Formats: sequence, C-alpha cells, structure tokens
Amino acid sequence: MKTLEEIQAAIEAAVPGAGVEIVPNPAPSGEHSLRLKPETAVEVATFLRDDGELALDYLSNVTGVDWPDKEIAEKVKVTRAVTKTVDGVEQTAEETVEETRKRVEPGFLEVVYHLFSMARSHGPVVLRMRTGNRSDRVDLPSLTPVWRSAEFQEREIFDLYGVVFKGHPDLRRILMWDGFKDHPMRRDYVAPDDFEYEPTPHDEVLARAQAHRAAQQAAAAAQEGTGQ
Amino acid sequence: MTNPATEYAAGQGIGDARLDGRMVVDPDSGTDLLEVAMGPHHPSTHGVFRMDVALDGERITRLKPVFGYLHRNHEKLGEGHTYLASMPYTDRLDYICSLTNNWAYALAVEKLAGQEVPERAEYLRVIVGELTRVQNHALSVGFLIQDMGASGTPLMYAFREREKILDLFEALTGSRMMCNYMRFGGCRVDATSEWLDAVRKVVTGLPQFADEFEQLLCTNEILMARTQGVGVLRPELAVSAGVTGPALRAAGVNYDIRKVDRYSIYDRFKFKVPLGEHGDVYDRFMIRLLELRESIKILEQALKEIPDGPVMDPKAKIRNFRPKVGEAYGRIEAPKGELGFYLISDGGPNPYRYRVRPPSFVNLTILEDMCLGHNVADVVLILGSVDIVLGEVDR
Amino acid sequence: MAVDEGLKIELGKQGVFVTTLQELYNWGRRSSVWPMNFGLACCAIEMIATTMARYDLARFGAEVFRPSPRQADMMIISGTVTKKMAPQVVRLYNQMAEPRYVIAMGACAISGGPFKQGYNVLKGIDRYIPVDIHIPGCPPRPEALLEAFMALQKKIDAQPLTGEGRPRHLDADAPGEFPVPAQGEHDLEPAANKNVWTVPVVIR
Amino acid sequence: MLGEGILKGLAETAKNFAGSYVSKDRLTTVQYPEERIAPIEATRDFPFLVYDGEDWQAGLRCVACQICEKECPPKCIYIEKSKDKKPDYVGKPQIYPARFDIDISVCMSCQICVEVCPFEAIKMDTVFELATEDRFGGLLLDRSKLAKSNEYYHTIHPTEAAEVDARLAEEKAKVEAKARAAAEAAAAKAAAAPAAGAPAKTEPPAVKPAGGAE
Repeated sequence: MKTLEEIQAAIEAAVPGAGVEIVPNPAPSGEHSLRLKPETAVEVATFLRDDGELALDYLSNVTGVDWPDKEIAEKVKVTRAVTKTVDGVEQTAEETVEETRKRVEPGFLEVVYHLFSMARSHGPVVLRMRTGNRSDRVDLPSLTPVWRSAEFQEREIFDLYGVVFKGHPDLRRILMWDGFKDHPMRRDYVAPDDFEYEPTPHDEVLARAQAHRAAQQAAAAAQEGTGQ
Repeated sequence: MTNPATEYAAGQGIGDARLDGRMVVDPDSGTDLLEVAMGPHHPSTHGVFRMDVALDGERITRLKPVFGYLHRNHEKLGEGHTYLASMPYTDRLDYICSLTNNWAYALAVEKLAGQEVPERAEYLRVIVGELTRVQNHALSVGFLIQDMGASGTPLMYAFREREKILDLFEALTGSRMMCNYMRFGGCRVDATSEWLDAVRKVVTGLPQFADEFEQLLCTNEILMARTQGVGVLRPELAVSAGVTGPALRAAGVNYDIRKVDRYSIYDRFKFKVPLGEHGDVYDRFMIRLLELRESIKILEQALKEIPDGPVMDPKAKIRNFRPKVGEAYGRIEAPKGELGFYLISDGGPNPYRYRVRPPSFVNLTILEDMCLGHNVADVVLILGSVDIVLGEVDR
Repeated sequence: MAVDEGLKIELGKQGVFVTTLQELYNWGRRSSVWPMNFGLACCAIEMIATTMARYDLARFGAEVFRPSPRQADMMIISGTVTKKMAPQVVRLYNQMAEPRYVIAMGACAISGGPFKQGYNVLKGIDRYIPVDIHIPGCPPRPEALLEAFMALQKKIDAQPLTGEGRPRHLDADAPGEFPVPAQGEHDLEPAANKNVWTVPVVIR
Repeated sequence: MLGEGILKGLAETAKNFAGSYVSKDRLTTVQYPEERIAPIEATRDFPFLVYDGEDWQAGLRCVACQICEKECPPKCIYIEKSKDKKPDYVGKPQIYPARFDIDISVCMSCQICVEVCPFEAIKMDTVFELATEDRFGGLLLDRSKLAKSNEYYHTIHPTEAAEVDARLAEEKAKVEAKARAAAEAAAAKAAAAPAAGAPAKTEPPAVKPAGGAE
C-alpha cells in the first residue's frame, strides 16, 4: 500500500485545495491518520474509494471522539515577559502570573473513519474530521453517500455525541429514544439521579449517593415543616 | 397525519435508489400500507430488536430497524474503567462468543501498547476462538431454523454441541459464557494436558455432528424453498455497506480477516474460505456450516502443533497498566464478522476513547435492502441469516 | 383445614390420598407455569439452554414458552432492562393474566448489574414491577434458573386461597395495572414506582 | 424425489432418538435437583473470603488493602478498614476488614478480585443456588456470609488450593527463617545484655494455615 505521504500527495493532486493533514500517532501501532477539511471531505472520500490503486472500498469503523474545552493552566508557562515591576532583576523569572491566567483551548468533536480495501486487501487508512466547536458548529459532511456502512454509525455519533451530519439520508436518534435531549457519550454528560440504593459505592457514585440522600432528607424535612 | 411510508415511496425518505427496480407500492391497488412494529418483544428478533415495517398486503415496502433496547452504555463504561476492567465487559458484547470478544480487545490493547504474546498463548487463543466459532455457527443455524418454524430439534442439537464446548470453556476459564480469559500479553491461565485431551475428544466428535446437521437440514426441501432466492445481497452493496463475516462471503466476496490480516498465528494453518454464489439466505446458512468444518480443520492442526511454554508475557502488567499516548484499531474475524476495537490512550489508566466496532450492527445496515419486496415471514429468516446478537448491536 | 403431615404420608402408603382444595389448586398452578418467551440479553441464552435437553425445564411443567403475554403466567426477566426497554417490559407485564409471577434472572435484571452505572440502564426491574424471585449470577447457570423455578413453585404452593398472602387473582385489591413509565427528556418519568420500590437506607 | 431431504432429516432424528438411549455423547437430561452435572474444578460463581483455622473472625486472610475494591469492574465490593490490628498467617500484625460487603446482585463473577489479591484472601465459590425472594438483604453478603474455611476451599478447588497453601507455607517459612535469623542475631548481639532478646522475637502466629501442603 502507498504510504500516508503518498496518499496525501495523491489526494492533493486529485482534489486541489483538499488541505489534508497528517496526524501522527505515537503508539506502537503506528496508525497515523489524515485529517480532512469538512468542505472537501466528500470529494476526498470519493477519490479514496474510486482510485484504482487505493480502492478503499470498505469503510469499517466510524466513531466520534469528544475533546472538551481544555483549561490549560500549567502549560501557559510561556513567559509573559510584561512584568517589569520588579526591583530591577530579570523579568523572565516572573512565572507566578500563570496561575491566574488560564488559557482555554476550545473543545471540538472529532469523527474518525477507518478505511480498508477489500479489493486489494490493505488498510487501514484513518481519516479524521473536526467540528468547529461543541455547541453550535457541530455539523460535518456525511460520508454515507460514499460508503453505506457509515449510515448507522453516523446516526450513532449524532445520537451520542451530537455531531450533525449534513447530507445524511436519515439522521435520527438510533440508540436512545426520540425525545431524549442529551448526548450521553460527551464527557461532560451527567447521568440522571437514580442513586437511592448503592450499597457498595465508590468515588463518584458515593458522592452522588450521598447527595441523593441529603436531598431526600432535606425534602422530607421540608415536608414535615409544611405539615406542622 | 402523514404516512411515512408514502413519503418514502415518493422518494422523500432514504432515497429510492435502493429499491433495486422493485415497485414499492402498487398505485392502482387502492389499499393503504399497514404499519407493523415487529419487536422489541418478538420471538424471532433474537432479543430486543425492533423493525418498523410497512406492508402492502404481505409484502414489505419499508423496513426501519430500531435499535437501542439493549443499549448498555458499553463504551461509556469502558471509558470509566481501567483497561483490565473492560475485559469482562467485552464478554457481554456478543454474549454467545465471549472469547473472540476478549481476543479482539486484547489484540487492540496489545497493538496500542506494543506487547508480545507468547506462542502457546496464541495457540490457546486460536483453539478457544475456533471453538467459539463452531458453537456460534451451530447456534446461529439452529436459531435460523427455529425462526423458520422447525421449533426444537435442530436447535436442540446445536445446543447439545454447545454444551460440550461450554463445558470445555468452563474447565479452562471457570465460566460457561463469560469467560474473561485473555489478558494483554497472553491468557489468564494455562491449559492442562487433560484439558487439551478433552478438547481433542470433542473435536473428534465435531465432524460427526457437522455430518448429522447437514444430513438433517441441507437437502430439506422445505428449507430450500424457504431460503433460496430470499434476501439476496449483491456483492457491491455488501462491500459498500461494510457487511463482514459469513454474510459477506455468502455474497461471493473473498474477505476473511484471518487471511487478510494474518493476525495471531493464522498464517500457520491451512484452511479454506468458503464463498457463496447467490448471496441469499440459503448461501449464508451453508457458509456457516462450511466454515464450521474449516474451523474443525484449524482446531485439529492447532491441537497437534501446540507447543509448551508460558502463556503470559512476563513483562505484561496486570495492575497499573498504562499504555502510552496514542491510538490503535485492532480487529479480528469474529464469528459474526469484523469485530474491531478502537482505543485512544491519553496515558492514563483508563482508555480515553473505547470504541467497539460491532459486526452485527454494521451488518444490519442492509437489512432493509434485503427485505424489500419479500413477505413478512421472510423477514424473520433474513434477520436470522444475518446472525445478530443484540448485546453487540446496541452495546 | 390442614391434615397432619405424617398421617398423610401414612395414608398415601395405603393408597389413600388426602389433600385439601388449596393443595390441589396450588399443585395445578405450580405444575403448569407457562413462561413468556421473552429474552433480553445474555441471560436469555442461558434461559434457552435451560429449556434444552440437558437441563429440560419441561420437567417442571414450564416448557410451554408463550410468545404472547396473554397466555403466560411467568415472566423471566432475563437480562439487562434498559431505560428504552423498561416501558415495554412494564406494558408486557400489565398484559399478562393473573396470577402472574416474575423471576429476575441475573444481576442486570435485579439491579442493573455490571452495567448499573450506565445512563441507559435501569437499576433493577423491581423499580416498576414486583419481582418474586431474584437469581444472582452473571449469567446464572441453567441449574440456578431451575432452582429459582423450584423456589417459585414453593412460593406458589404456600399461597393460601384466602386471607393474607393469597394469590393476586383472588385478591380484588391487588393492583392490576402498573403505571408505565414515560420516556422523558433525560430519564424515565417517574424514575421508580414508589408503590413497588421501597429501598432500605444504607449509610456509607 | 421430492421429500427425500425431509426423509433424510427424519432418519437423522430417529438416529438421534435411538442414540440418546445408548450414547453418552448425546448429553441426555440431567435430573437436576436429584442428579447433578459433575462439578468442574475451575468453576467460579461468586467470591468468598478464605479464613484459616476455626474462628472465621480471627482467621480471615484479608488485610483490607482494598485492591480488589478498586479493581472490581462493577465496583460491587465495599470494605471498611479496622482501627486495630491483629496478626495474620505469618504473625505480622495487620489490619483486617471491619466491614466487607459484596453486592452479589451486581457482581459479574469476573474473578478479577481474585487475580489482583496479593494475600490469597479472596477466592471464587461454586455455589450457585442463591435464588431468593429478598432483594436487598439476601443479596448483600457481609463478612459472616462471605467467610469460608480453607478446608472448604480445598473441597471446591483442590488443585488450586494446594498450590496456594504451598505458596503460603513457603512464604511463612521464609518469614519464620528470617525472624529466627534476626532473633539469633539479636540474641548473639545481646549475649551480654540479657533483656534484649525478648522484643526481637516475633509472636508465634495466632492462626496457622490449616490443611497445608506440607
């Protein structure tokens, strides 16, 4: 199979301005991936499928990944060399300001596609796409018109992560019920409170079970108060 | 109230390119479509699966699978658990084939962490994996026939064989169904020589079982009449829809991950990949029986060649296992198709992202295409021939 | 009126069988419990295995798995009940004819089991319907289901025909319908049926 | 001939029917409550706590290290550590679990607690007949219900238990040898000072591992 660089070059040649980036993967698996721009994704995908040499006719796995907003406090050690208020010593030593200034790296949702070729028995080629953010710019082009196998998997990502796939023929919730409002696979999702009976609680469950009992006791006390 | 079925017929639904030239609703018939929800409580949906079906008389004009009745949040729980703690959960994905699930997950983590597996452990994996395939295929054929109305006999034979294999699993791993046997870098316990002898004994009996099963079913006229030409899946559509496993090979596409990826030690064994011609229910049924025989061949070879040695990589860690940052996609040829695990590690004790690529779920993509134009009774068969397990479909 | 147990056995040896109406009635009921053909998850496979030749649930008069709730006396909740499925389970239970019994088979059916902390998993079906027998195990062995079934038979046997503890079909006050939870925006509504689900307080 | 396939199939069923009377391989019904399938040694169901000796409270091997609690995938173990200490099998004073609960309505019988336990204190039981009407009390097992003797462990998993006992005996011998060497060294050193020998000597273990491999 072609190397990822060759694939990138081939894509650039076939789809001018595709803007495909290589995302390195440090794990021993060495499965590096290609990040597509949403605007040209469908074109690139069609090329990957139809190109005689690549023939990535089989889309195996589609999945979402949630990367929430990251508050980076310690990494802002970049010397904010503005502090000249010192008595005359070096300014670079003024690292104490970083604690108060936290940089928020905006989060995004990512969709990962694993492609293989059944015709040529090679793969995987990993594609990724990012949404603009996690709230209002969550649409990405659907690759279902290119590979049918994306149909249910993209619906699942829509359901659990809230990525809206433009061009998907039937974008509805698939695993949760229709009236459900949340996107439970997002990392900031909070499960509903049903922690009445937790005989062996730990960590988060313990906290929630205790909170539940406290709330119940408060409610009971309030009811008693109104009753008297 | 608008009728979704007519919307669909008018081409506002999923797109009528799929309809394959068949007429969806007869405009002159003057009848309405009848909408039936098959499931989630339905004896032949293999669990809690639902199909919203629109019928024109007996004919299917629309079929929308509805999932999620067994959505157990496997992936979310996996992100909250350590790598090791997810292993017993994988047993419960495809709960008929827990050992192949273990294997796929172990393979993905080993890929992520760059671990080696000792040779004996690889052989043990192949042995238990192929035993799993045998019992899965026997069971899936049994259920298919059960759906056809032959309640009892073939399924009972399949379960009998399964019980023998389950006894082996229990003797090795301690549990009948939820084996939790594999670890990153090997297998949890070593097999004794008595266990291997017991496997040999069961494996020697398997060809006889396969013969009996074929005698019982393959030339049965009723079975042939019910299954031949039903639920035809074209190879191009199968590839595009990501169908894998016996359903794909029944459509004539030669793609078996054991041959393609040559993962584990499958390059050492001689076995054939049976292929179908028509891609109908009968082909899928036959492919399973043929694969069962190929699995027996692999088992015989593996049992002959299994070497002595350790079953765990001595460097492997059970507790405090933290792979380095990165990601990996590991896949195996599970009895139902390509079972993949996609893991992203952020260097912590838990995977950052834990994704299961379930074969049954993706194989259902084309359920509607296979069912359109057939009778209601055939839907049950077509679904049975896809061989789904809801634990894996909904996760 | 009860007959002395020793006397009864003695008479039985002589070929005289003494029984009460209650015993006869309950014998009939317990020997033909028809389960509903209803599998949810992993445990369902063990449930099917129980009906197969090696374990043979038919020996207890319970081989007739009915696909329709109207014809079934017993529901084996064999597997995880998700929040998406829970309304259907309650509905099916409501459709069953009295007297009806419920066996919660496996950890998931009792408490949500290993999947307990999942957002879509109901932490035990007894939040909505009364459960007679609980079988722990993940999944329970087929013998465990048989044992639970015998426990249920014992329970049926012990039910008097009148007064306290009589079977539900003879009790006009027993609730026939259990409210079906609605699927809300975030969770099932209500999250539990307070008439069925009473929790002991465990302080940790 | 039409119907030939059906007849072939029927012949097969007849063969099976007849065969089930003669062939053991056809796995005929085991009449469960009266007969049982031969127990398989590796079988696991729910965890139990092993104790040595007669008194379960004194002999529990568990030292409340809470590793199993942390590693348990469905988090069904709850442990509270004791305030005081008592000697373990080698005689070292250890804390013990003041509370050890396993919610078997959650337990998935995965055996990970057994695998991670460094003290051989928790093992898998084979009892499966636990059906109960009591949802809460009947399924939350506390220490008294979980504690089972080492002899019992030997009856259900003989090979494994023998291995465990051998390992523990070896460990104990090592500790004792070490203690003896230390005591001797101390005695030699304190030959002049007669009072020094006493504190270096370890207490004899209160409980011995019963049914050891030695």
